[in-house]
This record gives sequence, C-alpha cells and structure tokens, in this order.
Amino acid sequence: MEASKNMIGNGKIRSVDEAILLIKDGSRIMVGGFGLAGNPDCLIDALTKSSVRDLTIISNDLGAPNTGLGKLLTNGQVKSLIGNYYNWNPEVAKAYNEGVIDVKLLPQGTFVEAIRAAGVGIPAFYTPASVGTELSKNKEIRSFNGRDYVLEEAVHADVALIKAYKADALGNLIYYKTARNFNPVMAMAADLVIAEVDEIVAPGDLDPECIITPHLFVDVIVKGGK
Amino acid sequence: MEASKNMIGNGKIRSVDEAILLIKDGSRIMVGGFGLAGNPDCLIDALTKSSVRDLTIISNDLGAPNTGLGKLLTNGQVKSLIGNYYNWNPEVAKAYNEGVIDVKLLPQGTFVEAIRAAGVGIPAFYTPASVGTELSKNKEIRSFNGRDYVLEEAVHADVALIKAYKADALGNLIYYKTARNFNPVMAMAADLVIAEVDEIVAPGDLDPECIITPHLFVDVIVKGGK
Amino acid sequence: MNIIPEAEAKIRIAKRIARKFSESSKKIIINLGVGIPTMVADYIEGGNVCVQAENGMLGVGPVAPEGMADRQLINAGRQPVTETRGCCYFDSSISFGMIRGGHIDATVIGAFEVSKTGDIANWVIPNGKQLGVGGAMDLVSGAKEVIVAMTHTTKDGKPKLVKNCSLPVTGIGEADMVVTELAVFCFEDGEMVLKEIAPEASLDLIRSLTEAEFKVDANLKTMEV
Amino acid sequence: MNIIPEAEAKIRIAKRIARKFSESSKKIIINLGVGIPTMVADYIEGGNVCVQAENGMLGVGPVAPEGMADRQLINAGRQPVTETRGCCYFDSSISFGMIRGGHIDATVIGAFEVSKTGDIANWVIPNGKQLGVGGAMDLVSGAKEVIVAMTHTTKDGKPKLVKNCSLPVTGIGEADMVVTELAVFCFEDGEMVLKEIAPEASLDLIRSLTEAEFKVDANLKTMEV
Repeated sequence: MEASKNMIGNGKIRSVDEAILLIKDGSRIMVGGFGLAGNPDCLIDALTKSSVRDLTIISNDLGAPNTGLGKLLTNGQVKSLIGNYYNWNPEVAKAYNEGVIDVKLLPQGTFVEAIRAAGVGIPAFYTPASVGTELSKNKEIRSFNGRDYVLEEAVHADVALIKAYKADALGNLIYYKTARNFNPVMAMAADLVIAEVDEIVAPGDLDPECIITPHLFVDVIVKGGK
Repeated sequence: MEASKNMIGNGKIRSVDEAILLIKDGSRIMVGGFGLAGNPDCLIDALTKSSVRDLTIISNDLGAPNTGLGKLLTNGQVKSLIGNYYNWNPEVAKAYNEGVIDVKLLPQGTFVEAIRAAGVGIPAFYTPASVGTELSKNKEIRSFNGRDYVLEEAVHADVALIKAYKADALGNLIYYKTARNFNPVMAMAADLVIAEVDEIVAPGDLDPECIITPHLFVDVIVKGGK
Repeated sequence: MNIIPEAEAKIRIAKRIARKFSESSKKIIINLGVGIPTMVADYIEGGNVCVQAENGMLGVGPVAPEGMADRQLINAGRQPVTETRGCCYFDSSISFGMIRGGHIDATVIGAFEVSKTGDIANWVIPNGKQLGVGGAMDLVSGAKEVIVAMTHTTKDGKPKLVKNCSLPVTGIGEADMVVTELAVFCFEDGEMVLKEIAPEASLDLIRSLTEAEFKVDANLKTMEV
Repeated sequence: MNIIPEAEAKIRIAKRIARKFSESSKKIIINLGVGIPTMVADYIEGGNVCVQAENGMLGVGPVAPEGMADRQLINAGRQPVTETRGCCYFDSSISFGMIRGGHIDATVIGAFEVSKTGDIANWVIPNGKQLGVGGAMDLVSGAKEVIVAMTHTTKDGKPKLVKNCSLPVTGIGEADMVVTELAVFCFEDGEMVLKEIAPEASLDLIRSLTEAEFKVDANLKTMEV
C-alpha cells in the first residue's frame, strides 16, 4: 500500500482488493444499503470472492439467495446476522432453522438507533418499539412518564462497508437520494470504515454545508466500478 | 392570520409578532444559538418585549446581562433554566443564588443529546459524561461492558425558537456555518417550532440532498430583520 | 365468503383511506406500508398530503414510469419512485427519529390480525419460512395514528378482527382505525367501534365475519365506495 | 515562585503541545479548549492536524484577521475563525457524537487542578459567581487522549498537581498528559510519571512545586523550549 501514500489528501484511497485485505476472519461487519439501493457492490463482491469467514454481518437485509450479500451466506462465510428484514432472502430463515447461523432481529428503527448509539458513545437507550412483542422478550422494560420502553444496547462493528456518491480525498462524503439510508450511521459505528464511492474529488470541491459524513469517520476510500 | 393562508406553500409563514402570540405564560422554550452565533435575534427581541412570563428557557447559554436572551432574565420573565454555560452572563448565578430562578446544568453533549432524544422518541439514554462529578449526583449510574454511565432523560419543550439561513415555503431549512449548532436538534424536540430565517424561497429551490431540517419538523416560519 | 373479489376489495380499502387523507384541511405527513397501503397513494387528491418513506425520504412522488426507474431512488417497498417539489433525503436514524418521535401524522399498514383492543399482528407467520420485522414495530408505536388496511377475512373466510391475536403481535393496543372492504372501525377508549358499513353488507353479516366484539356507532354510516 | 513569567509560560506550554501534534505521522483530529489550549493552534506545523470545534465544525482555520470576522463562524471560545479546504459543518448532536464516540484523537483543556490519579477539576470554582460546565465533561470522557495545559502553580505559587482535587471534578482518572511550563507528565497505569523537565527547573524544584506523588521516567528528558 506504499504507492497510495503519495496520493492526494491523507492517503485514505485504496483499491477494492487492498481494502478487503484489511478484513479478518470472525469480524463483525456492517454493510450499508436497503434493498438494492446504497449497497457497496464492489466491496461486497470482493468480500464474497475472498476467503474471509465466520463473519457477523450487520445489515438491514441480506440481498437475495446467491446475490449481493446473500452470496456470503450461500458461500458459507457467515456465522451470524444482526439485522432487520430477511424476507427477501429465504435462505436466511432456512440456515437459521437448521442451526447453521445465528440471527438477531431488531425492529428497523431500533437497529439503526443502536448503530448510531455505538457511533456516538451511547451504550444503551430506551425505545417504545417492540414493547409487548416477542422481540423484547428477556430485555429490560422500564416505564417513563407512564409508558413502557425497552432497553436496547448499542451495536458496534469492527468494519463498516458503506456506499457514498462522492468523497473528497480527505474522506468527506455525500450521498445520492435514497442510497443514503444506513450508510452515514454505519460510518460512525465501526473501528474501520471503508467507503465505496462513484467519484473522488479534491478537498474543497464539496460544499461544507452539504457534507453528510465528515471525514474523521472514514478510514479508507475505494472507487467503485459503477 | 387569515392573510397568510393564501401565501405560497402551506401557510406556515407568519410575522414575528404573530409567532410570538403563540407563546403562553409558563411555557418551556428552547432557543437555538451558541454565544452570538445562530440566535433567532428577532424572535428573542420580540419575546423580551412581550408580557409572557414564568418561562423555562432551554438553551446553551443566556447571552449577557440585558442582552439577547439575558434580557428575559433582566426583565423577570424567567422561572427556570435548563442549559449548559452561563459564565457569559453573571446575572444567572446571582439570580440562582438568590433563589429567584431554578437552574439545571447539563454537560453540553448531554444537553444536546437529551434534546435530540426528545425529538426522536427516546425517553432516556446512558452517557459517560459527568460520571463521578457533582452533575451526576442523584442520577442512576449503571455499568455496561465494565464502564460506568449515567442515565439522562430526554428534554422536551413546548416551543422551540430556532434560527436558520433559508427556508422554503414548506418549511425545509438550511443553515449557515457555525450558526447551525443546536438549531436542527431543537427543531425536532418541541410541540411548536418557530424558525426565523434570512430568506424564504420556493419549494424545490433548496437542493433535496442538502436540506438539514425536513419541513415536517417546522410549524411556523418568520423572516428575520437582517 | 368473499363478497367482494380480492382485487376490488383492495382498491376499495385503498380508496377509503385515501379519501380520509384527501379531506384533511391541514398538511399531513403519512407513511405507507407495503401492499394495500402503497395503493393508497394512487387515490389521494389535493395537495395537503406528504408521503414519508422510512428508508429516508420525505415528499415521495408517484411510482416511476416505465423506463424512468432509478434503482437508488426507491420507497420502503423497494419500488422505484419519483421526487416531488420540496422533497428531501435523510439517513435512516433521522427517518426513524421522525417516526418514533411522533412527527408522522398517520401510518397505513397491512395486518394478519387486529384484536378487539387494537393489538396488531402483522410481522410474521411462525412457519419458519420468514425472518424479518421491518419498521412495523417502530411505526405502530410511533405514528400519531395507526390505520390498518386489510381484507375483512382471510382467503378461506376466517375473521381477521379477532378477540385476541393468535399470531405474534407487532404492538399492543396501537390500532386507531381499521378499514376493510366491508367496514370501517375506530378504536375509542380502548373499544372497537363500527363506524361505517359497506353497501353490500348488513350488520349481521359484519357480526358473522368479525370475531372481535365491537360497539356500533350511534351515527353508523354507509361506506362510500 | 513564578520562575517563568505567566505570558511566556503559556506560550511555552502551547508550543510544547503543538510540537507533539506537529510530529504526528498520521492525520489526527484535535479539539482545543479555551485559554492556553486555543493558543496551541498557532504553533502547529505540518498538514496532519485537523481541528474540531464542538459548536459544529471540522477543519477550523486560524482566527479571522481583523475586519474579516463573521459572527456566524466561530470556534467554541466564541472567536471568529476561518475555513480550511475540506472543512464541514454539522449540528451539536453530531459534534458531541464525534466527541463521546471516541472519534477525536486528542483534546487539550485547561484545568485548575489535576490529581495524582488523573482526576481533572476544570469547570467551576465554587464561589457562587459562575454557573456553567460547557463541553469539558464530554470531552474528558470521550476524547482518546486528554492533554491538560496549565501553569504549574497558581498565581500565588500553590501546586495545581495535587494529591486529590479540592475543587469539583470534571472527570475521574481522565488525564493522559499534563504539560506545564516546567514539566511534562504522562499517566501510565494510573500513575503520574515525569517525562520532561524544563531547562530552568531541577527535579527538586519540581518536587517542591508538585503536591501529587509522581514517578520519574528512566528516560527523563529536558523539555525543548
């Protein structure tokens, strides 16, 4: 990775393959995207071609069978999932029922708030969502001002793979329409944040008022295939 | 206020005086700004000229004696304060010591997170700030992963007076440099949100990717003096 | 048992809910779930209704016309949609902040069952084939008004308005209104009240197809279809 | 007792801390408190240091030149500042998210007292004249490294490095480094260790002006001034 050190900015720019080499077996990996919008496709593709395994994947969904993130499951690279909606990929329920993987379901709002919490140093918070349902079983219920809430703990990751529209060379990011979704939140919540972008511009080329993810959250920038 | 109903958008636009009439005695009022940046000056000025009293003011600071928000205290309109830094206005400590007003101090990060919490329906959260200090006395301390945290409850208001740079007629807001500070967060956390802006533009004139406060948070728009 | 064919029933339900929104005299923000709820948008009239999608958009426009779809501009049902003037984008934490924080005036959701006290079961049928919850639990607990859009009975004629939910619930006592092809119910002080009845239906028919006890509003109306 | 005049002492402290940052081989994000900490920015060299201000800015530039001040562009000490290329703005909740979430590499703060176990007292002298805490409690608990910049003694020569803080604390065991005009201390395994000593000072002098017990590093250096 010596070569990139002389690149513009602070040398956060890497190739997709270089970036994926930073991921180790057994990692907890957050992956941005909702349905097919805002997925870091190139990073996901490279991850499915790598030999990395025993992964915990923290994501909204898991694509479809043998497609996108779903490929990780098909390949047997997944140990467990933390997420929200796997109905688009029936292989998830099957693998879970067969005891092949562990799955922790969180309501979508709790899921993203728990990720934000990890990013901003909040270890736990109370939310009304899931009170009285199966998903709050064995969790602490507490009343504030006469209403019941469930205690949810922060969800942190070793690595976040996110998708943005443009980065400047410092790592400031902007997004594109509903491809934003979980990406800015996950960018705050992992030890190593790898952002796949369509375009890399010079510092100062993004409007300081419109930058969504400030560069201090981003460790590595890769240019996607598009 | 009939006249404004025929204005563009959904009729959120009011005069400063009309807006201030919506505020009642005894209200809990959030006010944006940090030092002299990002204060809703015209709204503050009108509030100090009104007869509204027994107010709880939720703000970072309280201006200076007889200046800005400080005028509310000089005028005797304040019942209590929830905030963070009153060193710039020695009248606050004096009034507190004399038992004229009640003051609840929160660390700045806790203060803003508690406001956000109210805005996003989180009744309480844990934070490491203030553990072991006077400010966490009589608050619940709890350990997560071996570290102590203090439980802080959401801070909600009846009214928020905020300052933005531009609004579109729907109420979408953008800000200007460090005048942003507490304003977007307070915009989420009050029953009635009044935004003072330098300019009102037509819907569609603000870039959808760069809108900081979506219009659903804003109830009333006033054009500031400037 | 199916008095109204399913496709027609769905349209009727969507239209009835759309009318409620179209009649609003003030600006309202709504969130639409997958299925019948999505169809509601097609029938809303007037300019006072603004649609939020929990994947991060306010001011969602109609579904994108053929050939104009942008894979990166979708609603929460993964349909390609369009922009409206004054729309904006935000991340999922802000989106659910809007929902949980009570900033959404109404959410329309589908359901498998609704109980007589307003419990809603809509996220899973425990047959091991599905694993997913979505934003439904956040929506039913956070939106100011929860409107359930569902056919009155299952395909084999079993009541969906039940004494107690037999399926895992999404929220307890969260339903405010239920619209079926045969009736409109509201929850008032924890009790289910029949407000409207379809022209084809008699009160006896509604009773026979509804397991949950309900009151009949003194001002019972015929549902406009 | 004041071996170094106060103004000169402050510059020396600021320069020493600035040198630490200037020597960083990787990009670092720092937050500077009011007083001596703010002066640190004036002496930082090289392009690896990026300043965050907790009122909502990353990439804070130098103080605005006379006549160029913008009241709406200030740092947390309310000084008008300038932009740097690639700077950005955000609201206070994100700003303190950066701080609390461990995304700030170092914070430099002033203090009234630091105890031998790294407790810091810097927010209030209980005389009833001040009521304010600022962001100090969030900063000392959240930043990866907490560097205290303070004169070695009070104006009347009393030690500020004490056995136990007599003033209300800002955080418990949070100090990582203390830089005075006479010495540099680091906290290692909960113990205060003297790392550098000013050219004018002897170890005896430091001991006489320091109430807190401290170890002397085997590799004790002379402070570059």
